[in-house]
Amino acid sequence: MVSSDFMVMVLTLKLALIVTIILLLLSTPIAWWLSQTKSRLKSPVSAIVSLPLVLPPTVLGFYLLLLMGPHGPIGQLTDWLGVSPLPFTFTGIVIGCVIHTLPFVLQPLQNAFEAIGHRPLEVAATLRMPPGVAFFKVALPLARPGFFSAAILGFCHSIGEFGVVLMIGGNIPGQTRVMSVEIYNHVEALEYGRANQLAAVLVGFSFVALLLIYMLNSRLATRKVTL
Amino acid sequence: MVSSDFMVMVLTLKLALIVTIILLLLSTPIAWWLSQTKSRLKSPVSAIVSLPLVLPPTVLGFYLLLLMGPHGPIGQLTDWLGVSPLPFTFTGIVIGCVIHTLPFVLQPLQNAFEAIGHRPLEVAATLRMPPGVAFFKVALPLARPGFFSAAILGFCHSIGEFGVVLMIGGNIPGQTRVMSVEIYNHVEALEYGRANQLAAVLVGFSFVALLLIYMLNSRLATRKVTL
Amino acid sequence: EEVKVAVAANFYKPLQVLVKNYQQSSSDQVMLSVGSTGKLYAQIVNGAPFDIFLAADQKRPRKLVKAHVAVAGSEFTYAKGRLIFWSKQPKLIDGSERYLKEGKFNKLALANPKAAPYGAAAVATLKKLGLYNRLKDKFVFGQNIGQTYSYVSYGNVQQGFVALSQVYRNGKISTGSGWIVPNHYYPAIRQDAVLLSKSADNQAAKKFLAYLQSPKAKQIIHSFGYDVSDK
Amino acid sequence: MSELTIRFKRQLSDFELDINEQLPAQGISVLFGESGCGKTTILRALAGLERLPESFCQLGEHCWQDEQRNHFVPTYRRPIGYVFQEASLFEHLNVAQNLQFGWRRIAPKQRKVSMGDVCQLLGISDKLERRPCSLSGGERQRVAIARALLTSPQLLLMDEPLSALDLARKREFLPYLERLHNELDIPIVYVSHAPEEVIRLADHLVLMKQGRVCLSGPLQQTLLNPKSAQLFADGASSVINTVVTSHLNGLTELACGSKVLQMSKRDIPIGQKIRCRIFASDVSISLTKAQDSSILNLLPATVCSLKPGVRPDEVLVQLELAEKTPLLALLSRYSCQHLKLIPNMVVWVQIKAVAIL
Amino acid sequence: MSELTIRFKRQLSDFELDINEQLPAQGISVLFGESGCGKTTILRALAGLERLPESFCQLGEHCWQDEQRNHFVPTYRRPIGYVFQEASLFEHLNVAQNLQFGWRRIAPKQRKVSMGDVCQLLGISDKLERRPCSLSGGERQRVAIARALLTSPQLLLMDEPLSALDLARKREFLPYLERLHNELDIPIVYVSHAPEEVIRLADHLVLMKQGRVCLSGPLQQTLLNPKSAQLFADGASSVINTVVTSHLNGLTELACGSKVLQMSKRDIPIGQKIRCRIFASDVSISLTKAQDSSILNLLPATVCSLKPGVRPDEVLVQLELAEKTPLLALLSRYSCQHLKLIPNMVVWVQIKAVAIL
Ligand SMILES: Nc1ncnc2c1ncn2[C@@H]1O[C@H](COP(=O)(O)OP(=O)(O)OP(=O)(O)O)[C@@H](O)[C@H]1O
Ligand SMILES: Nc1ncnc2c1ncn2[C@@H]1O[C@H](COP(=O)(O)OP(=O)(O)OP(=O)(O)O)[C@@H](O)[C@H]1O
Ligand code: MOO
Ligand SMILES: [Mg+2]
Ligand SMILES: [Mg+2]
Repeated sequence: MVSSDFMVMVLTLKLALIVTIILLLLSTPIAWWLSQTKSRLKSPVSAIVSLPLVLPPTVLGFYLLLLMGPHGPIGQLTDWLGVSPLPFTFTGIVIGCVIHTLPFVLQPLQNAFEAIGHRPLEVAATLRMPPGVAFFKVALPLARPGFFSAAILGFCHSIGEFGVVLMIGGNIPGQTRVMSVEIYNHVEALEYGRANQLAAVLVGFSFVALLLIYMLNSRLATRKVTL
Repeated sequence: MVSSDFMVMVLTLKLALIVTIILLLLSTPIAWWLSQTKSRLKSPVSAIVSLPLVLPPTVLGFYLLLLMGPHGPIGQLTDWLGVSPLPFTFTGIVIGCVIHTLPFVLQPLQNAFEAIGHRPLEVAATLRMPPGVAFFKVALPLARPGFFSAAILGFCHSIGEFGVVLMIGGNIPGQTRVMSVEIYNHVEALEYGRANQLAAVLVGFSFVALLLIYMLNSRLATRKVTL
Repeated sequence: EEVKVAVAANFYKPLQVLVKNYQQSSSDQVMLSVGSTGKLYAQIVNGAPFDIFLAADQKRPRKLVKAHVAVAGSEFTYAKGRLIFWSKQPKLIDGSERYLKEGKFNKLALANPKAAPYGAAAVATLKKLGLYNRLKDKFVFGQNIGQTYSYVSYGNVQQGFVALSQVYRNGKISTGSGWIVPNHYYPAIRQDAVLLSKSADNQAAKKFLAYLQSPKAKQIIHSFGYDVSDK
Repeated sequence: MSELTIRFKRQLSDFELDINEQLPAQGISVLFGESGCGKTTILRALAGLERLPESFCQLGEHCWQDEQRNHFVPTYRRPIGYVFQEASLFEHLNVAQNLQFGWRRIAPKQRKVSMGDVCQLLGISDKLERRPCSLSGGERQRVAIARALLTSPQLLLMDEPLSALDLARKREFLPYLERLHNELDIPIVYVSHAPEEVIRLADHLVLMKQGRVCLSGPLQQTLLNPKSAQLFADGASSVINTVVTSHLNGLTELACGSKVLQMSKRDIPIGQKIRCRIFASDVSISLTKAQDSSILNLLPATVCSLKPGVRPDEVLVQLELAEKTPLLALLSRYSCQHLKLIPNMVVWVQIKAVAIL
Repeated sequence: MSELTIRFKRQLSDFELDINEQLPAQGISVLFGESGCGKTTILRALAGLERLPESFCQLGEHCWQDEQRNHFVPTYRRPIGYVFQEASLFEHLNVAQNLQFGWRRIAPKQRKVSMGDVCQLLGISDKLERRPCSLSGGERQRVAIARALLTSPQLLLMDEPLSALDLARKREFLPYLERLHNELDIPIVYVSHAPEEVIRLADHLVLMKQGRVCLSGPLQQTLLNPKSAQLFADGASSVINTVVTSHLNGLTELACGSKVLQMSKRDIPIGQKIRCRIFASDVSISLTKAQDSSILNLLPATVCSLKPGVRPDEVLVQLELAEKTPLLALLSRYSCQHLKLIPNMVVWVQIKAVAIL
């Protein structure tokens, strides 16, 4: 493996980590709201947040490019704010990944929150805990399996994210060239040997990481039997 | 919209439906086993079934192509069986999609099964129900929210699937040219207008479909409060 | 009868026009599958059901012949690609390399040189001009030439190297402004077509290949800015 | 005296809940009624877990709900403790953490209940490290009670808290609950269907039927009402408040006005007030003072009235001991006729069993 | 007579469960013991929900578990009914579907219990369409009981099934349970901590403490053991089996051998066997036959022995009515000395209250 490969790997991990963290932070309130609300908006909002999925990633990337480009609304906003434009930056691919991966993180969280039911929160309220605090002390810990799934799905999906990153990232070494793009480059250049190598590293590393996480999780898991 | 667009849409829906159904059938026993087992294999198996995610779809598609191609083991198997080779057929993209989408269907199911706990199954056993039947009569209905999520994620992901389909499908009209590929074609042909149109149709249609499904689901959902 | 053609991204648009023209005199169905040269190559090696491969280079058709996947001797250069340094903005580039040399811009789009021959040509041009090291930090890569074009055409990158065929209609640059890079700045982009072995006896495919070499076809190809001279 | 005023209305599946009551904000008010009559619903409304329309709820000066003013204090702002009908422990926390959950949120100065005391009393001191899923049914319930007590509430709401507890534990716990309300003056609203608990604990009794209150008032008065005997299903009884006056010859003497009741010696300090329950069926009447009997308590009393009992051949005799202390006796019609009882007759009552509550 | 043999061993958090018992596979065996002593664990092991090591379990001819032979019949193959301590209804089914769940799996010919009867008895006939989440606590428990009964089990396991039921409902249900076991001959293993239920139901009583059996045997014998009084915590009592002989003058007469007990009239057909419980504290002793007393039951008896009661100043007198029917009386030491009671003395016992069980 070449040192540039190493850089690519670091960048990939950084991307996946940041995206996962942002997504967990972002999805948690949305999932919570969706799980608790009786508003009529629930179904439309659920449908909207699932939408990033149905657009093929390259197409999604293409539209994000339009939106964030100099003539797009986001582009004009960043321009007005004096910020450098988002496409072809690390920030840009983070945003793209976040949007595309959102449903995978949101759904398990929402399911987990819904599975808790109302009782534990009622109990917390009778113990003087304001809903805001109860959310952190009760809902979050009880939804742990959901967070676990959400994080795994989000992380893996970000590592494997390709279309969106390729489209709005522009394949710039050290900034937006992540492993998926690099492997693809090798394939296109008929460098199958290096592609294989890199893919093997990716799969091997991910397997070990996932294995450790799953083992840790099954340690933490509490028994569900009650007498 | 042109009549070829219509054909593409039908093919896309067919792909997504078939993949979703196969995945639900395939993931259910795996998810069930994972949720119930105390075997040491649990963590490794969990890690393996999450792996399809970390490979970028085109790369995954590339390797599937190698495997299923005339020189790959699966290709030789199909050859030996006298079956026509899988790549560049509808069956081929179904297989690719199934593999790539598996984790998104499996995880919500597994979470849902785990959330049920042992009690309902114990009750079923005391009511003379063999575990096999109890699985259908108790575990499945109680895991409904998980199935719902799994189906949504699986369906949407199949509709948006692009890299794998393009790689092992080969963009063949009427057989493997689904909407995501067709939009890509338009973009490559610099026909941005038609790409926009098709993307709008995809998003609009998906939104309506998702909205209906979510509304239906919230109707069915039972209240979780117990007195 | 049916002819299945795998075509490199840069030639997709011209080929669509060619097919229309071809079908005025033939009842054969011509089906197009577009992709980058590298991907199409991989698919063909693994049994893709194409009859004809229109690549963006010579390397890959030759490898196919060597591997007996393509019919030996069937390859020919259907077009020589030309490179343009282009911007969507009118009058930005004055038809010479001056603007490029000044380098007063943040980003420069080009196709991935490893995967796309047009990217390799762009790199060669910059090296020839001695600008490569100065500009290389400003590169933004499109995966193929189609993607590179979309970067520039939507203004995400103000200027870049694209295929002339993408911006050239009827003998002139149709929108924006650009500098058509002289042929000797980069190794020729010889785009070869080849008949695949499985379809060695497919008459319709052979007919279509013949059509591609006809004067009418050459005229259309030329109108997209390709060089069709026999050298 | 401050009061707990509640007005709740709600359409339930089979009937309408419609309550309009004033309960003393002192002592223990027991909601008693058959399964499904709406007790839990009231408790939930009181806690603010359910916001019923057109409702009103006020404790002392503090109005918690007034839908006319669209005023509603959310549960977590109400200084209540709630013991749910099904012990609802946090499964992700161990026992100690469950206990600390509410306790931590109370400023140390406002804590009236100590962690150590409560744990010992409820027998969970050695289970602090355990996870709820490894506790038995009764253990879970005890942890839930302790957890509610540890928030030092100003109003304690308990939904059949003792139904999973064994008798010994119950007997230990009830005095503690009484002390809690005697010493800390915490009013308690208590849901129960165990008459024993009601009699023992209730200062105020609310009898419910199908979503409505059919009898409500201080315990002693309520018990004299024949309706209550019917509802109780374990027979009429009277409650007498007494004071321990001496321990002599292995006997404990209780003064009830000028009259004295005796019972075998108990460990109760002299001077302590205790409440006795006397089942009507434990009271017998004779015309002359019996001799040579092991029955300790032979007191003169005056017959006030004779009413038919619940069963056709029984008579409920209302008597008056000295100082207008009411006493009920349940006799068979046969005995009644045999003794020729009529109002204002002076008789001897034999009280076989005095239950200390 | 066939038997239920159980040998269970399990290390629990605070002690070891170690049971080796033979219960009659007939009638009702009650497991009684304080919270956390291992009752639920035994029931679960019996049902096969938990597979304990080194264990053995056999009902009649059918061996369900024998770890030495590595033999284990899974729960769903054991013809049992189980009522869990916490009503565990299927939340995805309505009440009717919950009831049909097990019922459907029983061949119509083998059904011994009718859907209509059970629903009416448990007062859930009008709730069949409801979802479990809209039921009150007691209603849920009643559905769970009905569901277990409807599998027409050959062994019924009940874990504190009545603790959420009100007294009236309990009173209605207990006779049904008795009939069930009388008529259908279904043996029942019943976990309880309510002495009332124990006395009423138990044919065989198993007293447990800290994972071990400390007393086990037929109810009457077990009750005479002073240990049981202590465990019961609500005082010693004796149980007498009687037959209804007549209804006269508003009185019901019960024959107990040659002796007759009277009580105010009840609706029980003549000839029916009923079981009466007489608390030791409800029995008083006099040396002469009292006159003019409203106490109906005055019987001659012989003093057998005098033992100290639980409290220091009480004496537990064991008496014998005719035909060796044992009877306990609890007197204060003072009365005992006053009456100069000694063994073999013949006295008059006054029985104030006879509880029909
Ligand atoms: N999974 C477990 N791990 C360790 N100890 C346990 C576990 N389950 C139960 N115990 C302990 O075993 C003892 C017996 O529990 P069990 O549930 O059998 O009690 P029980 O007699 O049914 O009590 P209750 O009347 O309160 O329901 C309890 O002390 C309990 O804490
Ligand atoms: N969500 C609901 N929808 C409709 N009816 C309900 C709902 N919740 C409860 N009920 C009904 O309201 C009545 C009162 O319920 P509640 O829980 O207050 O009874 P309870 O007095 O606490 O009974 P228990 O002693 O059995 O716990 C019951 O008949 C119950 O079936
Ligand atoms: O047409 Mo290409 O293969 O993207 O340069
Ligand atoms: Mg209730
Ligand atoms: Mg238990």
